Amino acid sequence: MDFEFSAEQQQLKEQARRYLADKCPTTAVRAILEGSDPFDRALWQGLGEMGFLGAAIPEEYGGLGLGYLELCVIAEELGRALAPVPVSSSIFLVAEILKAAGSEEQKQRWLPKLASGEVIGTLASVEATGSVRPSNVALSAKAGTLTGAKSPVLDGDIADIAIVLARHAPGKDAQGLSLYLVDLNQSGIERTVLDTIDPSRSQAKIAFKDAAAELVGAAGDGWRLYEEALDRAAILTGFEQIGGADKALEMGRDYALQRFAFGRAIGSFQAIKHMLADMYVSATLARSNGYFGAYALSTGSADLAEAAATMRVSSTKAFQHCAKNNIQVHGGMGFTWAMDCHLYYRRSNLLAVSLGGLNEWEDKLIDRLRAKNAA
Amino acid sequence: MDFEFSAEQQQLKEQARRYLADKCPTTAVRAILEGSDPFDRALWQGLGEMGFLGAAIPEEYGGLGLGYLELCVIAEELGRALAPVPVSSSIFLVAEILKAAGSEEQKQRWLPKLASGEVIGTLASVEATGSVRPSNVALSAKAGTLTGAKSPVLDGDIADIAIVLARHAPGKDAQGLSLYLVDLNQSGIERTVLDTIDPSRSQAKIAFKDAAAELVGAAGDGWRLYEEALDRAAILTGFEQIGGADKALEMGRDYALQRFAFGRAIGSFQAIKHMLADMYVSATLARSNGYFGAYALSTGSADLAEAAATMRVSSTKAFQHCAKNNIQVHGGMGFTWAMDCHLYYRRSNLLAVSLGGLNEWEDKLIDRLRAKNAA
Amino acid sequence: MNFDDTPHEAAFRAEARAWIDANAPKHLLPHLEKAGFGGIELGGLDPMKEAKAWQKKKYDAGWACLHWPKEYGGRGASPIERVIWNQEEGPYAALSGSFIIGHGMCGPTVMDWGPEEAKRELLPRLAAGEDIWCQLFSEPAGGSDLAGLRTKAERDGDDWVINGQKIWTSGAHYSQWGILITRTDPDVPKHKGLTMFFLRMDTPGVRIVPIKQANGQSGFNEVYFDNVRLPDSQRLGGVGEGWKVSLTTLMNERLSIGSGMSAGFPDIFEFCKELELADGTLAINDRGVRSKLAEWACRQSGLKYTGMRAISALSRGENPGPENSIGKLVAGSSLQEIAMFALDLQGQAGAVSDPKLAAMAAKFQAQLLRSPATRVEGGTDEILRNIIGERVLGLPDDMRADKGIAFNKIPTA
Amino acid sequence: MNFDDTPHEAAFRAEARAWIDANAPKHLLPHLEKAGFGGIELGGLDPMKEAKAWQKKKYDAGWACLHWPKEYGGRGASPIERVIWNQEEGPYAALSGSFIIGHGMCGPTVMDWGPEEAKRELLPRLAAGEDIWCQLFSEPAGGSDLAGLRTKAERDGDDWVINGQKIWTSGAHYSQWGILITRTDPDVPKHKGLTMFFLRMDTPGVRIVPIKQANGQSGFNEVYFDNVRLPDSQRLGGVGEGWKVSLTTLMNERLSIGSGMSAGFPDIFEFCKELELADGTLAINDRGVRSKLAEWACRQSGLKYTGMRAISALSRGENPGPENSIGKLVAGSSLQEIAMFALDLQGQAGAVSDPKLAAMAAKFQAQLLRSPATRVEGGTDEILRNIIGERVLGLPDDMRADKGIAFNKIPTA
Repeated sequence: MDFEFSAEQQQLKEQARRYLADKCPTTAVRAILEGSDPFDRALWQGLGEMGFLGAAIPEEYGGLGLGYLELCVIAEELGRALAPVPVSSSIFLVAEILKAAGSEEQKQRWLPKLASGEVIGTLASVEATGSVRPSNVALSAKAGTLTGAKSPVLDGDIADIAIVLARHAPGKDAQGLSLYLVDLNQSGIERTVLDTIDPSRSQAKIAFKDAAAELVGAAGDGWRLYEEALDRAAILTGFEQIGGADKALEMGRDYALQRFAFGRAIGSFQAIKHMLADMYVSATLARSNGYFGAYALSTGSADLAEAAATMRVSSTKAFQHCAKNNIQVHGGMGFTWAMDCHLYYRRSNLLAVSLGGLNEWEDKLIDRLRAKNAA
Repeated sequence: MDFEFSAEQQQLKEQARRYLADKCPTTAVRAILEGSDPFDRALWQGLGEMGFLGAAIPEEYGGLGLGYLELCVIAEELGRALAPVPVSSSIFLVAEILKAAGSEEQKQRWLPKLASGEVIGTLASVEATGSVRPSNVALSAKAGTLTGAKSPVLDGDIADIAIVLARHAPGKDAQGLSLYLVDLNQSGIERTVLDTIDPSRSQAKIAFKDAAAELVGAAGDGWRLYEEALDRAAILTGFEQIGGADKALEMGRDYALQRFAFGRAIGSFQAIKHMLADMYVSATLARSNGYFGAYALSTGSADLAEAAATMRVSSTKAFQHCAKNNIQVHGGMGFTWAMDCHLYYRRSNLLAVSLGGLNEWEDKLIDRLRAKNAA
Repeated sequence: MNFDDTPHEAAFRAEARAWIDANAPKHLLPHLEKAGFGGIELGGLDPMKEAKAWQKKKYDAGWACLHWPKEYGGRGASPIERVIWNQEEGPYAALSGSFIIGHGMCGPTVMDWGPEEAKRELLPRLAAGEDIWCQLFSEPAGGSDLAGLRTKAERDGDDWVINGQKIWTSGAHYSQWGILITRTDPDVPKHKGLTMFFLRMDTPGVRIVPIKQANGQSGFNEVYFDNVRLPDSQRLGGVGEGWKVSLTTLMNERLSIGSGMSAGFPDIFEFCKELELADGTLAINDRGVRSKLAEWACRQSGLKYTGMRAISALSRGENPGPENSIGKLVAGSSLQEIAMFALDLQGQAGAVSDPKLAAMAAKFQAQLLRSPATRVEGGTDEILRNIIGERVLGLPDDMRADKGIAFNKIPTA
Repeated sequence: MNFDDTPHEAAFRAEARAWIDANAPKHLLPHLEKAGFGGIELGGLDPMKEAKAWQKKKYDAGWACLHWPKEYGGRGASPIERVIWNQEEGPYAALSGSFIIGHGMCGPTVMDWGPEEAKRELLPRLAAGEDIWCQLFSEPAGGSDLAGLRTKAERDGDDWVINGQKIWTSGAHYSQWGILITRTDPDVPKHKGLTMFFLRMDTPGVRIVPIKQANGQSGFNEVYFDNVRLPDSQRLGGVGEGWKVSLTTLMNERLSIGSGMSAGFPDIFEFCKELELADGTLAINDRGVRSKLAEWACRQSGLKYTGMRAISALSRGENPGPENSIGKLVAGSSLQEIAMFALDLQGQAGAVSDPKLAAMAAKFQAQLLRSPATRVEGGTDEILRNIIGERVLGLPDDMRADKGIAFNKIPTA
C-alpha cells in the first residue's frame, strides 16, 4: 500500500507552491478582487507555460501527459494561493469533458489551446436559482444553434468557448439534453458581468441568440456527461478546497502564536486552541477523503462517484469551517479589508456552491452509498 | 406585561422544591432505578396528598382548581428531582384528556382518583417503531372491546386505567380512530414489563384481548384529541425537561468549581467554562420558550400548537445537551454508576422520545409556523 | 404570566402612539421597513439629515432619551416606559442608528462622571441630535483585552497631551464629540493606570481614517492622536480611574448590544417558502430544511421571549437578570449559519450578490459577508462565553498572565 | 497512490492468511462478527479461555506480539507487517481484548525500562497470553491531570511500601501483573517525584473493587494499596523517573487508541435503510436523515483513509504523522450523536433497550449509554484538543498553576 502522493508528485507540488508563492501572492489576488481586470492574465499565461494547465492532458493534445494525481496536487496549490484564474472552468470542466466525450477533431482543435491557456473554456449549465436539474434546463438547441441564457457562468465573461447544457428535444427530461460547444466570440452572444461574493473569480450571464454550436458527445447524453464531469471536477475542486482550508488553518495558527492579549499569546487560550484543533480535524478528514478521491479519479475506480461526493461534502465543509473560524481567531482584524482572511472566506463560499450546493451532494452521496450497498 | 410566574406561583414552586428535596433525593430515584419497585409509591401518595397532582384539576373533580401555570412550576420541580412517579402519564395526559373530552360521568368517576393518586392512568398509543401515525394504529375496537397490543406504554405496568388510541373503523386513516378508556385490572389484559434506557420510569407492553372499553370523546375524534393532548403534554413535559436541564447545568457548574486539576478549579479552564456557558445558553432559550408555552397553555391561546412544538424542540435539545455535557464536565467520575450524572442523561433521553421524537416535532413546528404565516 | 400593559403603561403607550402617529415621517416608512445590513437607504434623501430632523422633533416634544433626567434633555421616564417607546417607535428607530452610541453609552458616562457645567451644555445637544458622539476605546493591540490599551496621555501643566491610535471607532467621521480612554501611568498594573476624557473630534492633532471592512463597507474608523492637547476640565472621573469610568460605558453597551437581536429566522423561513428544490418540492417541505429551520425558529423565539422576560423584570422595577447576555452570542452564529445555508440552497446562483438578480434582494449574500463581524464586535463569542461562565455561572477567572504586573512589564510577544 | 502490497508485503500477507485460515477458531466467527459494545459473547463458551487458547496458538507459531523482539516472545516484525497481520486476523482480533493493555502498553514499558531478567521471564508469558497485565495509572484526584497522582511509595530498606488508590484500572480483576506509577517525593514539582514499578496483582495488600459504570457494566476497577511491599528489583526506571517511564506507556496508548475506530456510520446507515418514517417514506430517502448520514459517512471514511495514510507511512518506513490523534475525538462524539439520532427516529420505542425487542438488537440504546465514556477514557475530548493544538499545531501550553511548584504545595481546592 502507498496511500500517498509519490515523491515526484510531491516535487511537482513543491514546484507549484514555489511558483505560486512568487507569481501569486495575495496581493495578486487582491488586485483582481479590487481592480477591473477579471483575472490574472500573466499568471494564467505562466501556468500554461509551466505545463500546469496541461498536466492531465495527453501529450498528443499538447499537454504534459501526466495524470490526475499530478493535477490534484496542482489544484491544491492553486486553492492554497486562491489563484484568480479560470482553471476550474477551463481545465477541470471543459478540457475534461472534451477528453471524455469530444470528437477527435474537437480534441485536436481545442485541447492544445486549453493546455497552453491560449483559449479559456467554461461550462454553462445554470438557468435558475437552486440546483441544476433536467426540468429547469430550457436553453434550446435547434439546427446547430443555441437560443436562451445561462447565469451565472463562472468565468463566463472571459471564456472563449463554452460547453453548454442545452435542450435539443422538448420536455423536461434528461434524455432531451445534450452538450454543445460554442465559440463565445461570435455575434449571437451577449455577456453581462455579475456582482458576486468573490470578485477574484469573475462570473457572467451569457445570452445566446441563434449562436452557432456543435454537439459534444452523443445527442441525449448531455445530462450523463454533465454529471460525470461534475464528479471529476468535484475531486479536483476538492483539492483546491483542501489547499484553501490548510492555508486558512495556518493563518489562524500563525496569528494565534503572534497575537498577544492579557499578556499571553492568544493560542494559549483553550477557546482559541480548541477552535484551531477542530479546524485541524475537519481539514484532516477532508484531506484523507481527498486522497481516496484522487486514487479513484486516477484509477477510474468504480468508487469514483462515491469518492467524489464524499470528498465534495467533506472538503466543502472543511474549507468553510476553516475560513470562517480563521476570521474569528483574528478577531476584529480578521474583518478588515486589509487582512487576507476575507479572501479565503469569500472563496470558500464561492467554491461551496460552484458545482452545486452541499444539499445536492449529500443527496448524491447517500444515493451512491446505497447503490453500492445494494450491488 | 408580566412575562413571569406570579409570586404565588413561585411560592408554590418553592414549596414543591422543598417537598421534593425532602421526599425525593436522588437516592430515592436510584432506589427505583436499581430496585424492583416500579415507582415510588410513598412519593406518589404524598404528591396526591399535597395537591400537586390535582393542581390543574377543577375543585368539583377533587383537584385544587388552580391552573396550568401552577402545574407548570410543579412539573419543573418534578423534572429537576427526576421524580420516579407516573405524573406525566396520569396527569399530563390522562387527566388532561378526560378534562378535555371525557363525559361528565367519566370525569366524576376518574378525575378525583387521578388527583389523589389513588388511580394511575396512562396513554397507550404506540404499536410500532417510529412515529405514531394513523396508518400504524391497528389495535381494534369492536362492540365495546379492544383487541391488540400497545408497546411501549410508559407506566403501563403500574397504571390502573389506560386511554387507548384504537381503530374502530377499518382502514389506515385518522377518521377511523377513537380514544377508549380501559380498566387495566380486568382479565382481558396482559402486561409485560420492558427493559428501557431509564428504569426509573417503568414501561410495559400491554396486550388487550376482548378487553372492555368505553369511548372517550366522539367516535372518529381520536386522532385529533390525541394530537391536542400531545401538545398540552409537550408543554408540561417541557417544564420537566427545563427543570432537568437546569439541574444538570448546576451539577456541572458545582463540580467545575470544586474539582481541581493542574492546581486549579477545572471551571477556570475555558474548555469547561465555555461548555457550561453553552449549556446555560440552551437552557435559557428553552426556559424562555417554555414561558411562552405556559402562557399559551394557560390562556388557551391560538398559538398553543406553535408554542408547544417550539418548546418541545427547544427543551428536548436543552435537556439532552445539558445532561450529556454534565457527564463530560465530570470526566471519568461522570461515567460511574455511583454519580448521579447518568440518571439525568437517561431521563433526558427518555423524555426526548416519550411524546415522539424531535424529528416529528420539528415537522409539526414548521407546519404550524406556516399555517400561522398563511393565515 | 401575561402580555398586558398595566393601566399606567397603557396610558403611556397610548400617548406615545398618538404622538408618533401625528409626527413621524411616514413617507420614509417603506424604506425604513426594508432596512437591513449596511445602513439605511432613503430613496435619495440624506439619511443623516432625516435622522437629525426626527431626533429634533422628538426632543422638542420631550420624547428624546426618555430615561435621562429632564435637566439634561431627557424625560425622566422609567425603564419600562423606554421599552414601550421603543416598541411604538418601531421602524422609525432605524433612523437613529448614528445616535445609539452617544445616547446609549457616551451620554450615560458623561452623566455619571462629567463636570456639571459640561453636562448641562452638552447633553441636551446630544439628546436633540445636534451633536453626535463616538466612543474611542478599542486599539490595535487591545481588542478583547481592552485594558491593554496603549494610547498615552501625559500631563503638561493644566493640559494633557495625547498620543496614540484607536481603532473600530464607529461613526468617528461624522461625530462632533468623543469619549476617550488613555493610559496615564504605564508603571502600575494595567487596569490602574487609565484615565478617561471627552473631546471635540475636530481638536487639532486628531486624524480620522476610515477602515474598509471585509464586506467592503466602512462604518468604522482608525483615529490617530498626534500631540492632541486637552484641558484637564475635559477629564471624566479621577486620574487613574479610567477603568472604573469605562465600566459605566461598557455596562450600558452590554445592555444595548444583543437585546432584541434577530437570529435571522424570518428571512430564511420566507425564502424557503418560495424556493423549489431539485426534486421539485418546495424547500419548506423538505425535512432536511425543516430540521434546520426548526432550530433557528427556536433560537429566534427563545431570544424574543428572553427579551420579554427582561422587560417584565423592568416592568416590575427589578433589574433584568443575566439572560440577555446570550443575545448576540446566539444571533451572531445563527446569522452566519443561515446565510451559508441560504446560499447553499441557491446553488451556483448563490454566489451572485447583485440585489437586482439574487434571491431576496441579495440579503443572504450581504449577511454572509457581514455576519463574521457580529461574532466579534462588542465582545467576541469567546469573551461572551467567558462573561456567561464567570458572571452568570460564577466560575473562576481564567489564569491571568498580566495580573498585578506593571503594564510596561506585561509580555507582548 | 495505490492500495497494493509491495511484493514483500504480499508474501507476508499470504503467509499470515494461510496460517490463519488453517488455525483460527472458525466456529467462533459468527459470534465475533457481532461483537460490539460490552465485550464478546461466545454462545456460552468462556471468552477468556477461548482468548487464551487463540493467543497461545499464535504464540507457538510465532504470530504473537509481532513487533516485539524474538527473545521476548515476539517475531521482530516491521510495523507494516504488524498492520497486515491485524488486517488478516480481522474479527478474530476481537478475542484479544483482554491482552491489548498488556501487549500494547505494559509490555513495551517493561521492555524499555525493566531489568533484563524480568523481561526474559515475564514478556514471553505475556506474549503467550499466559499472563494478563493491567496499567495502574489513573487516580480519583488525577484524571486528565495524570501527574497529579497521590499514591505514595516510601523506601523501607530494600523494599518500597505502597499506599493509596488507583481507579479506572481496566481488567485489574483478571490480571496477574500490573505496572504502577507512584509518588516517591512530594516535595518536588509534580512530574519530578514519580517512580514506576511492576507487581503481581496478588501481592498482599492489593485490593480490587469493580466500578459499576453508568451503563451498568463493570470493565474497570478501583485498586487499593494498603502497605503493599515491593522489592526495589520491581522498579521500572530510576527513582523520580516515573514520568519519563510513563510516557513510554502513554505514547504506546495513543498509538493504539482511536486508530481504526469506527465513527458508527455503518450501523445507522443500515438502520435508516429499513425504517419507515411518519409520511411512509424510508428514513434513508428523507433529506433530513440524509444530511446527517452524509456528515457521518464523511467522518467514517475520513477516519478510515486517515488510518490508511498512517499505514502507508509505516509501509515507507516512516513514522505516521499526527493525523491519527483525531480518531477518538471524531469517533466519540459521532457515536453519541448517532445513538441519540437513532433513538429519536425510533420514537417512543426508542426508549426500549431489550435486545429481543428493540431495533438492531438494541445496539443504539447500548451505544447511547456507552458513548459518554468514549469521550473521556484514554484522554477527554478536551485533552485531545489540547494535544492537537499543542503537539500538532505548535500552540503554546495552557498557563500552568502548578508549574515548578512542589507537589504538596499545589492547590487542591
